Amino acid sequence: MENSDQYLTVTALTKYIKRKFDVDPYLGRIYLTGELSNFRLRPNAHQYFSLKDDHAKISAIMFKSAFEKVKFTPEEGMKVLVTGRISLYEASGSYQIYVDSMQPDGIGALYQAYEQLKKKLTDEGLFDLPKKRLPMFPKRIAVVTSQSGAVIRDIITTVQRRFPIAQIVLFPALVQGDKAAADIVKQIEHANEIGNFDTLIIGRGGGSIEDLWPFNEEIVARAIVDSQLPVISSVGHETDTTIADLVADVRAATPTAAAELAVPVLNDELLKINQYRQRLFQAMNQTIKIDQQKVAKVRESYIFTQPTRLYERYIQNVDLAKNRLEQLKDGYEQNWQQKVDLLTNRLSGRNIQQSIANQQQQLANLEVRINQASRTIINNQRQSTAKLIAQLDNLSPLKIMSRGYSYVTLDKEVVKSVTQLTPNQTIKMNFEDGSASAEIKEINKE
Amino acid sequence: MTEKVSFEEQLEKLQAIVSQLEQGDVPLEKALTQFQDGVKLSKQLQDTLDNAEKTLTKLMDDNNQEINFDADPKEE
Amino acid sequence: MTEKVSFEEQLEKLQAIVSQLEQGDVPLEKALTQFQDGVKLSKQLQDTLDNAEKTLTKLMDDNNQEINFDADPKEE
Amino acid sequence: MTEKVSFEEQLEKLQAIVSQLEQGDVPLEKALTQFQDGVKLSKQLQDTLDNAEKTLTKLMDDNNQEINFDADPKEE
Amino acid sequence: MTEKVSFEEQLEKLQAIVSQLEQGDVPLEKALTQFQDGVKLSKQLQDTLDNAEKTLTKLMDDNNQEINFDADPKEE
Amino acid sequence: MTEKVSFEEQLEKLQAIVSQLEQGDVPLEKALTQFQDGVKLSKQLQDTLDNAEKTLTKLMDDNNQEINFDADPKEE
Amino acid sequence: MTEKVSFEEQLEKLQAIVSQLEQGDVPLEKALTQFQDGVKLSKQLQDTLDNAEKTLTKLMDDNNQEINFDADPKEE
Repeated sequence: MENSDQYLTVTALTKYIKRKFDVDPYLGRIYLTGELSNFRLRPNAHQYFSLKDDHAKISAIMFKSAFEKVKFTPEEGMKVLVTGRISLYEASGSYQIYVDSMQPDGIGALYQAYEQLKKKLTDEGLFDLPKKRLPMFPKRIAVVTSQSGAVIRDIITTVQRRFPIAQIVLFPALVQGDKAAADIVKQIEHANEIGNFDTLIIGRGGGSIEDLWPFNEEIVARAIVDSQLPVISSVGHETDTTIADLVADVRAATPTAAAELAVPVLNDELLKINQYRQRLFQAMNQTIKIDQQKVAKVRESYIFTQPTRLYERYIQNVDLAKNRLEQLKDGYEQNWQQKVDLLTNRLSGRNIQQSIANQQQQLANLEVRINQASRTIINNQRQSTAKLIAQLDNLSPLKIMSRGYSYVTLDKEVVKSVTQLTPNQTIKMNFEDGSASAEIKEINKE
Repeated sequence: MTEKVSFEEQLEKLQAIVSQLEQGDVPLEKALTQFQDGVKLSKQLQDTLDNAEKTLTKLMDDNNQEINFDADPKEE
Repeated sequence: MTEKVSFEEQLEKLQAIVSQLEQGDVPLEKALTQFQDGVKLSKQLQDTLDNAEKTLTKLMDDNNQEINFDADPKEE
Repeated sequence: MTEKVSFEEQLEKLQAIVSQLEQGDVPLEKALTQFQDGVKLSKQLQDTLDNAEKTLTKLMDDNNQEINFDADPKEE
Repeated sequence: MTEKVSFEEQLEKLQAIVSQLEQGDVPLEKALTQFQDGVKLSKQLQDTLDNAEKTLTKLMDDNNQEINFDADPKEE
Repeated sequence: MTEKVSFEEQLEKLQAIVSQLEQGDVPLEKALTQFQDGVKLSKQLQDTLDNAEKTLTKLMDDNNQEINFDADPKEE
Repeated sequence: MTEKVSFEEQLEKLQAIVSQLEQGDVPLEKALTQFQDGVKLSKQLQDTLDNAEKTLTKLMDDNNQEINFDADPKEE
């Protein structure tokens, strides 16, 4: 009361009334149930709405900081349970409830929040994002979990049993309570920032939905989604499915299962590598054998086993032709020789010989005949001549002289008369057997 | 472990080589090369696994220091 | 060993030559040339196989590997 | 061995000569020429075949030697 | 051996002579001349034939010799 | 031997002479001349025949020799 | 032998002489002359005939001699 007037200022009165609200032990923290009215979500701001029931209505304000913790999205007409305090807003003179927390009435608020987040993330497609593949042979595994829980022990045990060469690095985190979500997110990001990890396991043991709630927080979900490292999530028991499980790349029912998913069995892998090598040798051996068989098969062809067959038929052909040529040579020679022999044999001088003999015969004959004919002619003439000579002989005048006649010739003239004579003439007296000379002594003419 | 090619990639390569060779239709020279590569890979892989040391679990503190972590056998 | 021509190509060539020669209608001079080529190819193939086998054996020895080479592996 | 004329062509020629001679009635001088040609051809053919045989035998020997005693395979 | 007149023409000539002589009505001198011609022809034919045979036999012998003792084949 | 007049013509002449002489009415001197001619002709004919026979015999010998002893053919 | 007068003319002359002498009325002188002529003629005729015969015989002898001893044939 700064003013001594009996009249109070509105401000003074209002302050007074406000004080009455503020110091009232009941109104300082009340639990109120009602329906949301005039609710219009103002993103990233204080929320102004009313709560009402059938008969009454109260204005409500929820500051941004408090509203951020609401795990579900309030809607008009929704029945809600709120906690808060009643106070007066001096500027409007209206009293209102300052809501600290709000959860849905009826079904569990956490469940509601879970369903709402799941729906939201589903709508965003977060669950459908491609899952990252887990490296089969992680060198370094980051584990975000409680430092003291059984989870890390189970994981360590399993990894050492299976694949002791993998380095496990624990990123200790609160896994329960209001700070847990932020802590988990921080460690997920931390592991990602360091970067030299192959796999990230987040996990905690079983518990109530409240216990597991951090893993249903949107920030955790988004941290998992944003993680560059593939995330194995193992939260609660197998029946519990947290949002973290849904967005993680792999979900494991138990921490042991998570470790088994994260690492192989070293001896198995060594064995496998050995087997691969063995298979390599066998496959190579087989390949060589098959190729050897192929080559051997080709080599078995008679082309290689009996290459002479390549030209044998030619040998026969050539030999045949050659033999035929030789036979033909003999044939031709014989034929020619026969022809020549035949003609040479037929070329006989016998005809000519015969002819000569005939001619000689004929010639001899002609000689005989010419001889005879000639002799005949001579003989005939001789006869004719002889006959004439005989006749002449008979007629010879000398024959008369043999009877004593003689004749006188003078100078070869027969002297027929004495008148032809003169004395002393020498005359010739011719006798038959000779002549005599005489001299005319006298002439006596008669 | 190799630098660029991860163990897993090498293993996959080895598996691929084995598969291919076992299918039998790889030309001989290529098969031989692959075979040699495969054997080499398998050796490398084996060496990698054989030579890797067993590790102790570490705890990453807020200062990015890895400190030895003794799993406390305490129930939650 | 040849550089460019693969074992399979050589084998095919060899098979083609043998087929042609087996058909018997290759002129003599050409047949001779082909036969020569064939022998050469077959030698090269054998060399390739021998080398492959050597490589295999050596690698096996190096690896102390023992394979039961199924003495009679019939494929195909 | 002739360059341009193939073994088969020579063989055909020889066979043609033989056929002609076999029909008979080839005049002496022509027959002589044909016989001479024939003998010459047959000689050439024989030479070709002999060379072929020698070549093949050598090739096969070389090849077999290599196959049988491939303990000492030579690189090409 | 004659240059222009073939063996067969000579043979025909001889044949004509023989036929004429065999008919027997050839005048003596002509018959003699023909006979002389015939004998000469026959001798020439025989000579031609002998030469031909010698040539052929030599050809064939050379060829066979080469076939039998082809240890020393001569290039043509 | 006569050049122009053939054996047969001479023979005919001789025959004509003989015929004429045989008819007997040839004057003596003419007969004598004819006789002389005849004898001369006959002698010539005889010579001709003798020569023919000699020639023939030689030729026939040659021919037979050729047939029988052609082992030693003489070049012409 | 007479030159101009043939044997037959002489014979005729002789015959004429004989005929004339036979008629008997030839004067002695003439008869003597004729007779003498006749004797002369007859002598001549006789001579002619003798010569003819001698010639004939000689020719025949020569000829026969030639036929019989033609070992030494003389060319004409």
